[in-house]
Amino acid sequence: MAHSVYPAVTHTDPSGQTKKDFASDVDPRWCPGCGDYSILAQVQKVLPGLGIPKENYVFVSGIGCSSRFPYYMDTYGIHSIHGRGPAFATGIKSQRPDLSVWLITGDGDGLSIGGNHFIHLMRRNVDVNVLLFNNRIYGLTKGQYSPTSQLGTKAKSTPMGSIDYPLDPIHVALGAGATFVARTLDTHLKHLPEILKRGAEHKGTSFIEIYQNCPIFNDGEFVQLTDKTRREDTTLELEHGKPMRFGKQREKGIVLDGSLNPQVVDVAEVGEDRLMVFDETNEMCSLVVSRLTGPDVPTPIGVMRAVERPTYEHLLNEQLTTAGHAAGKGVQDLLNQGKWVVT
Amino acid sequence: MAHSVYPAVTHTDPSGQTKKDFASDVDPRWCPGCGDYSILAQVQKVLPGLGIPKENYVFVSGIGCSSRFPYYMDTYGIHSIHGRGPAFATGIKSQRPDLSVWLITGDGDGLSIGGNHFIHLMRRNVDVNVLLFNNRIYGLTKGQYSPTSQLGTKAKSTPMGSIDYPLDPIHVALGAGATFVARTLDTHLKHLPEILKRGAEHKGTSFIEIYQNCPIFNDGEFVQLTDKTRREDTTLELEHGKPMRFGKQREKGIVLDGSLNPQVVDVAEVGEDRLMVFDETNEMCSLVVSRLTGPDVPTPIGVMRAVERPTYEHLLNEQLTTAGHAAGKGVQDLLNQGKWVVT
Amino acid sequence: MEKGHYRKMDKAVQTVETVAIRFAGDSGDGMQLTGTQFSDTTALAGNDLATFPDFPAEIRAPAGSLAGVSGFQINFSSVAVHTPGDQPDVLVAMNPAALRVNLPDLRHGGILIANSEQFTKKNLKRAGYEANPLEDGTLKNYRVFSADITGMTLKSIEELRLNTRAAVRCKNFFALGLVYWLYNRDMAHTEGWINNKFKEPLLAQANLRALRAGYNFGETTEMFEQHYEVQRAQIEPGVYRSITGNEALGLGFLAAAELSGLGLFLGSYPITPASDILHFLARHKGLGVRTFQAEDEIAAACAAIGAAYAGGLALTTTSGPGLALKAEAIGLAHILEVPLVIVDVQRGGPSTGLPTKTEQADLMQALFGRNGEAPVPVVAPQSAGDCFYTAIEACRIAIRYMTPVLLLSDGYIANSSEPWPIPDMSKIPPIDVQFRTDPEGYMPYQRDKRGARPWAIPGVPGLEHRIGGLEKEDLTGDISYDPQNHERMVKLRSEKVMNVAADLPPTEVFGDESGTLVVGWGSTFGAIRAGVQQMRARGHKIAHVHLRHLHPFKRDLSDVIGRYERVLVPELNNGQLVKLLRSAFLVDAVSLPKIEGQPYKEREIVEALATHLEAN
Amino acid sequence: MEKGHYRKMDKAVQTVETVAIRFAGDSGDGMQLTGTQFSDTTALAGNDLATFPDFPAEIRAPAGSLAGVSGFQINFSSVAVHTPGDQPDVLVAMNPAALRVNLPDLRHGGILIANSEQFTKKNLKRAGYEANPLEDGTLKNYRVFSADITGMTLKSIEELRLNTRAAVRCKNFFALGLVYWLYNRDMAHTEGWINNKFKEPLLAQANLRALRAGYNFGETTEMFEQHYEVQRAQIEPGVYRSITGNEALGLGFLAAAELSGLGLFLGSYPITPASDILHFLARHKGLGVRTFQAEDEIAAACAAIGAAYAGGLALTTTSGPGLALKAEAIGLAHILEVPLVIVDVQRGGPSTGLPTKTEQADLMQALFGRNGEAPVPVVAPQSAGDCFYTAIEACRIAIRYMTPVLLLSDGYIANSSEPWPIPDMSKIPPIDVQFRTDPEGYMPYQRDKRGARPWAIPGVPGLEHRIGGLEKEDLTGDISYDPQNHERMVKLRSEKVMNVAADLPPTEVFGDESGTLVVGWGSTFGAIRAGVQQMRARGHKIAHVHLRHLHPFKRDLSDVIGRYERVLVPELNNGQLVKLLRSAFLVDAVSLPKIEGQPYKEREIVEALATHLEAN
Ligand SMILES: Cc1ncc(C[n+]2csc(CCOP(=O)(O)OP(=O)(O)O)c2C)c(N)n1
Ligand SMILES: Cc1ncc(C[n+]2csc(CCOP(=O)(O)OP(=O)(O)O)c2C)c(N)n1
Ligand code: SF4
Ligand code: SF4
Ligand SMILES: [Mg+2]
Ligand SMILES: [Mg+2]
Repeated sequence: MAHSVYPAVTHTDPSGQTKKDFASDVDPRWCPGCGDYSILAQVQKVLPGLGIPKENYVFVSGIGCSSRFPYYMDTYGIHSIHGRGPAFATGIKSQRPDLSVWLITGDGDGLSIGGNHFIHLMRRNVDVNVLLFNNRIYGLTKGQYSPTSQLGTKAKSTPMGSIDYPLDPIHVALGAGATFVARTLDTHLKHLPEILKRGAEHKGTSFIEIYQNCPIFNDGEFVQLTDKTRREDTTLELEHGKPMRFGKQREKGIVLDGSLNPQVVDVAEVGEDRLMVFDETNEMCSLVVSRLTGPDVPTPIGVMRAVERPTYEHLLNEQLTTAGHAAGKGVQDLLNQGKWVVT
Repeated sequence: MAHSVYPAVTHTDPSGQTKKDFASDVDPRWCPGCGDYSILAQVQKVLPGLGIPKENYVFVSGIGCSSRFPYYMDTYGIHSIHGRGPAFATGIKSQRPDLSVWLITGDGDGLSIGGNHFIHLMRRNVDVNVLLFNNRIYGLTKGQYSPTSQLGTKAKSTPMGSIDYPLDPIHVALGAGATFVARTLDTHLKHLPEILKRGAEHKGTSFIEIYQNCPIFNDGEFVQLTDKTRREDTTLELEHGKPMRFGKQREKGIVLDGSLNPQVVDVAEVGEDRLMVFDETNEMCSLVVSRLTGPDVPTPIGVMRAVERPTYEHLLNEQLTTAGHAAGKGVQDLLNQGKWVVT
Repeated sequence: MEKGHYRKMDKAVQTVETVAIRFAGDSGDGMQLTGTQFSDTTALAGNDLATFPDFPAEIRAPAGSLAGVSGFQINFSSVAVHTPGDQPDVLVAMNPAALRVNLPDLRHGGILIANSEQFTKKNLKRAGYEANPLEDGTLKNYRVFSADITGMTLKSIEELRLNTRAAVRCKNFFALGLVYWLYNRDMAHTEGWINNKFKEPLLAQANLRALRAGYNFGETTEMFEQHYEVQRAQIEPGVYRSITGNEALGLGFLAAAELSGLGLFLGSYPITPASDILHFLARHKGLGVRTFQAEDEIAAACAAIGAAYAGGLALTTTSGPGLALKAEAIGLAHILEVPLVIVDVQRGGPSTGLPTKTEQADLMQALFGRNGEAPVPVVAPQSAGDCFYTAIEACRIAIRYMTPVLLLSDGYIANSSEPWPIPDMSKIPPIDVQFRTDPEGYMPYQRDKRGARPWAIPGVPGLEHRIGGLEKEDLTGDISYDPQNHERMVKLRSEKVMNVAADLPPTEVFGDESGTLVVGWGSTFGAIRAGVQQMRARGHKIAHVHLRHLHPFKRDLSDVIGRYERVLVPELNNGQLVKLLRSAFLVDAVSLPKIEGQPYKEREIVEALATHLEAN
Repeated sequence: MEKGHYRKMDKAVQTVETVAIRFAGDSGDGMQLTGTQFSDTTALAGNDLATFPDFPAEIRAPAGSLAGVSGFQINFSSVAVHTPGDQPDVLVAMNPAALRVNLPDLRHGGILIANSEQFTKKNLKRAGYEANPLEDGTLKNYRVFSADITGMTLKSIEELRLNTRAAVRCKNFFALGLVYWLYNRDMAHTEGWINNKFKEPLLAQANLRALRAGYNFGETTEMFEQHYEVQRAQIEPGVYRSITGNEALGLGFLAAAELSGLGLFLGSYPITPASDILHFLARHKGLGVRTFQAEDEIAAACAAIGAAYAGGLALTTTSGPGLALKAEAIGLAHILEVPLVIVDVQRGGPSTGLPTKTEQADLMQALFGRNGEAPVPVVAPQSAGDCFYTAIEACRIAIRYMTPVLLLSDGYIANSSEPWPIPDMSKIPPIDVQFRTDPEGYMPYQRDKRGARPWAIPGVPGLEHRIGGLEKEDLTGDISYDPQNHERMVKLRSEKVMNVAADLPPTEVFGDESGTLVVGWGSTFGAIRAGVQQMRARGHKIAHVHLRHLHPFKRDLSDVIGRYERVLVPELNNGQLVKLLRSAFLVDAVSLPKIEGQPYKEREIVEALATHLEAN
């Protein structure tokens, strides 16, 4: 069964790729100041360095402001339908494991209409890099609350405040058995590209939540985390194998109390030894860290979980190979099964 | 806006209700030996005692063997479409908070096609009692693997074994922020009704996973847990506020090791004091317990999480009341807004 | 706050009958607001009018780009007005892109007011101009009034010391003031609105000053030698308001709830151009409305069905792609036989298509987009104000016949507005609701003479019953695989839907009793009616029938159509109603399609009719 | 293992032309297996034949209940056979419920073989019999052979000491053996099959013994005085196999993959009666097939579109409710213009309907069930074997025209089987695939003379491009809101689909050149053809055209239809194709609907035609 029709191509040399190669000639159409611009720039910066020929990238998205992303990348791409991006990505990667598939989604696209495809992508561990632009609002449809909007959010469809408790995308991803889970910030120009790179290198579904500011409908939602003067006190940069410290002088740390609840402590007081050591391969550790939220604790950013598990397309390919060895010569053999001759 | 058309009814007295009142005159159509029979019997046994007049129960289901359940209950009911049960239940309960709404679903109905509605029901905390009959297979469509089927399951659509890593319904529910999460067994005639009762009493979405045997397409999937001779060694009955012990003589216990991983220990050896104490209101505790799986540890059954949070329909009602006070007299006032007179 | 401080007019005033003005600028320029203010004032002045807001794509385009142009057109007159007007007489272009996009529509000899400040090299390039059209003679066929609107605005509010960004934003009010002067309008309404809207007194001040500065500029500048006046129209005396289609739908459903005594439940998922109905109803929880923003369209429809089963007046609103997703749920509602209204505010398709543009291409989907035999009544409003009555009628049918009903609106009537005589709720017949309460002899699928089954809601003792999507035994509703029963049930359900026609008044025919019949539906009403009037004026024998009921058709429609020699069917699609008419009546009806994401213009209707009528 | 140990025949043998036998019993009784064995043996014996398995509802009903009855009918003959037969000549009823459900169909004077052991009080009651029909004279119009099949089975395998449950399960082979004797069949095929199937030698032994005991019982009992023989049919010499529609579809898609050199991708979600295609293809990963059981139908379709974009031969299979869910994705595939085949194995609707029964009620959904103008080619196979060729043709069209194609099968052809001449792969023309590789002048939406755009797949340097669901600029594929462009694109896409008709051969007409034309589509082929033959034999001027192409129609169809005075359209729905014909050709075509979840019988067709032809 040689599939001989596929074009035999000579791949471009990825070592010479630059950021410019990844910018399409379409002008981005986001509002001035939208966090999406910054994410786009970082992706365009990181991609050339991954050693993958440009023609092997495919960007898939659903519908939303964020989902316009593929148009601005000079790669292959599909701007699909609302919420179904994970399914398109699964089809592409299953059929063509040689491609580097990226999925761009929003908090509405990925967790409202698309929530089911999202969890099934994760559990299957298809090797797709998922960037969820979480602005906690519906941008494209002009300002309704989303599944990640905080309780009480006053938006167009909730003039009296939202009454649905929000989903945390990280909790959902961990609940679905994701093998790579991370969080970063649209304007953290050091952190964002690092995490993108880690995600790209991970074999399996890499889920990256990016807190993204929507200056038009939900301005300042993450300002306490992104504001450079406060950032070090309000966020906790996770480092695998390291005790969990944060603060301008890294003076604060996290310990677990008797009820397994994380507490902020003064490192000088308790000593670094007592701090919780972060282990991205330990599920309990990931779960505990993922629940760090609230005014009194820092918001964790960075890779929250990274473990290896065979990817969906790998297992599929294996089955094709195994079955191929056992199979007959072709369709005619199959047709002939159970035949009889009339003379 | 008096909604005067609604029938003014005199409710039946729930104190006299019996199991028989809840059995419809339709003969159940499940295969001989199906675990669904046992669950049906227990539900019919528990309901009369909940103090709710029979006419106030509504059973909603999707499609699947399990989803035929409502036909066998002499209550109100909708056998709806595949996977969408949570949405019907949400509509009913939002419109009529006075009703006791029960959702019957399967592992395919609830977590394959219906996974998204499932997580959104949980996060909204609509006061619905969800019973997920998990037989780890598609029964009604005659034996395809389901999202909870173990890796490598050979079923009709996976003759070479399934390659999708399964979802754990409990993990998904916790990831969605469920306020009540429990697990029980189809034929555990003491445990099952207790858990049903707890679930019914909980205000908010009560999620109960029931391991259910499908003797036709997946026989014996849970036999190590349900078999009376082994049950006490293979399952761990959770008790709020109690140290976690199990075994025929309750001789074994659970401790957390330094990496937060639960370990089985000999209670006599380590002493009961060192055992992990189960707290259903502590999220970390619920998460840790939910990850107890594998051949070396017992499978937890019982209530894994139970916390209070205002229900969706309660908050909705509050908004209606608040707005009602501020509102005008009726639609005519609204129509008149911005009016001018032409003479 | 001070009012009315603008200069006395002393220039000549010329009276004109009908004027169409288009305000056009960048998405950020506030053109929708400007247009709405002008409309309201015009309505108060007693003109008949129609408006058409034309949004850019959902997402914000770069400032100054062609894609970012937002327009608002108003057509006002001292005689009756049917459409927002074909070719504007006045174009206000706040930047080069707005000029480029809209100039082709401006009538030759029309007035162009341009904000010269925006005609910079950069902006010209963005709009694709090589040279400045204000200077290179391109505009010789128009009356061009080019002025530094930005500069004059800033000047007028200098003393308030606003930051520049805020100050520049006042320029739309300058432009509005200028146009008010041009059409001799009283500004009191807008002044009142500004005072109300801007809580910050400084901002209110600034906008008021800009408004008046614009007005005064008109009065003093030498550019304009005269201004114009449109006399009051002969409008039926009464109480009016301005209304858009989406508002009218929202109000219609609130009215239906009040008329029926039921609690309104809306399950919806945001989608352009339907979202505003959700926004509107969410603001009226005080009237007992429960709005539920679902996780997707499927859940929205299913929740509504749940609410209907539980005794609510259940509604789900969406646009084309969302309707596709609700197909399975609507099929269930059909076989369950529960009352449910589904609103589809149609937009340009297929797929995501042209989300902010209008189209009528979901008709076949509405009729046939479900598995199996699952007919439902389909109705369509013909104007913004008509949405109110159509909403009530849809609810009435749903309840009376225990059936889902599809209401097809579209992006054009959803957003366009018109002066609308406010209905008197006490004159609208109540919607009769009969919940079953008697357990004696109760059978869930026993039908009344119309074919409707009883509505028995949870909570009533003795009526406990189960319903579902499997075929049901006649009367009892038990599951049945019996072949004859299935055929009977399919036919009973279908006949019940056909019975809706029994309640309907005869078809209204406008125009001649023979000759050519133009059949339309939905939002094309105004353009077709005006076009047919023009053709009659030219001496053609021609008539217009506009269908509000797409399924079932009115019973006399066959006879009506039979009276004409020729049937022409203008639609904003590739020919859908025409298929239904051909199939139902074996008439060689001819399609006049327009598939541009834009409403039909009167002129286009006239031209399309003329090709057929004047060629032979 | 021993073979052929059954007694020599010495009773009289009577030759008959055509026989229909129905095996009926409880779901657990193995009737499908029994029927399939009889069919295979009959095919090997050289008869023409057709079969029809009639499953109970998906879920297992209580043993002995009416709902649990499972049937399998085979019609075999020494002349050509078109359908599984109207009225069985022989009914094998393994229990009272099977008798009650199937007796109404048994021809008067037909043979009834009943397992008397099952006619207990309890079972009779479950089946709704007050008295034992074997004894109370009810069956006087039939030739009743009542025997204790269970008891004789147990007796025959006594010495093997199986547990009772396993032993009782052999009784279907006893019945099969008896029927083999009755029709003088060679049992070698079934014996071979048993030896192969039962890995456990004891079970194989038991079933073999039961089979032979049944045969011997026929030979020895006094009940039967004679047995029958159906001569070989005049079958075209060649290599044959037995095939069901679902198998043929699976094989057809495998063949299309081989003929095109593409890798096959199937995205599917289980649903009756389509699941077997997924099961079949999942077993052939060795041929490079990637099957993906998605989380739902939407994901299944979307994954297939992704695979198509990536260069796979993409397929998604479902049944009615699943097609409704795929609507939005199909609309996207239409506007993207990617090749995709969607299979809908129709079942009884609406909603969940009658999931195991057959119907043709998704035709309108297939044509129109999407938002906006989104036409796609629609094809339908006319028999089990024809599914193979239709699958290949659907793939060919999808690739040649870069379009989604809808293939409408149904529950009847999906499961029924027929002897089928095995195609020679080397004689089927290859499917030409041209992937774009040259970046020079590449434009994603530039069309070839057929209107198809180039297929440019990821991985090829220089062809990087983005596609999506928003309206596209002609040629470039960039997003465009331009009104004229939208109209052009809608028309280009629609014309491209219409162009499919250019490749099609002329319509085949069976029968007379004028008079009455019967137009059908899909699985009703056999019944209609037979019915029309009978009407011709009665002297009517009548012809039959069976449509494989539902959209676009063949170009000569208008002329063909124009030649006839009367057009009749039998369909398993409430009249769908008839609407399309009326609309397209303004012909007063009359619908002959059957909506019972059952295929048309020859007799019913004849009766329906007769009402129209013999009344006038
Ligand atoms: C089937 C369907 N339903 C609804 C919509 C309308 N819609 C487009 S984007 C969107 C939500 C966007 O929110 P999010 O995913 O958070 O993206 P953002 O715009 O915030 O980046 C919605 C509801 C649609 N296009 N298709
Ligand atoms: C839209 C739709 N897709 C598919 C089906 C077919 N279907 C019915 S039930 C089912 C899965 C049942 O599995 P599960 O939910 O685990 O229930 P069980 O039968 O095992 O109790 C499927 C795929 C359907 N009825 N509707
Ligand atoms: S609406 Fe918000 S998210 Fe969308 S482009 Fe504008 S700023 Fe960005
Ligand atoms: S198939 Fe399995 S789950 Fe379904 S009724 Fe039978 S035993 Fe129960
Ligand atoms: Mg968002
Ligand atoms: Mg299951």
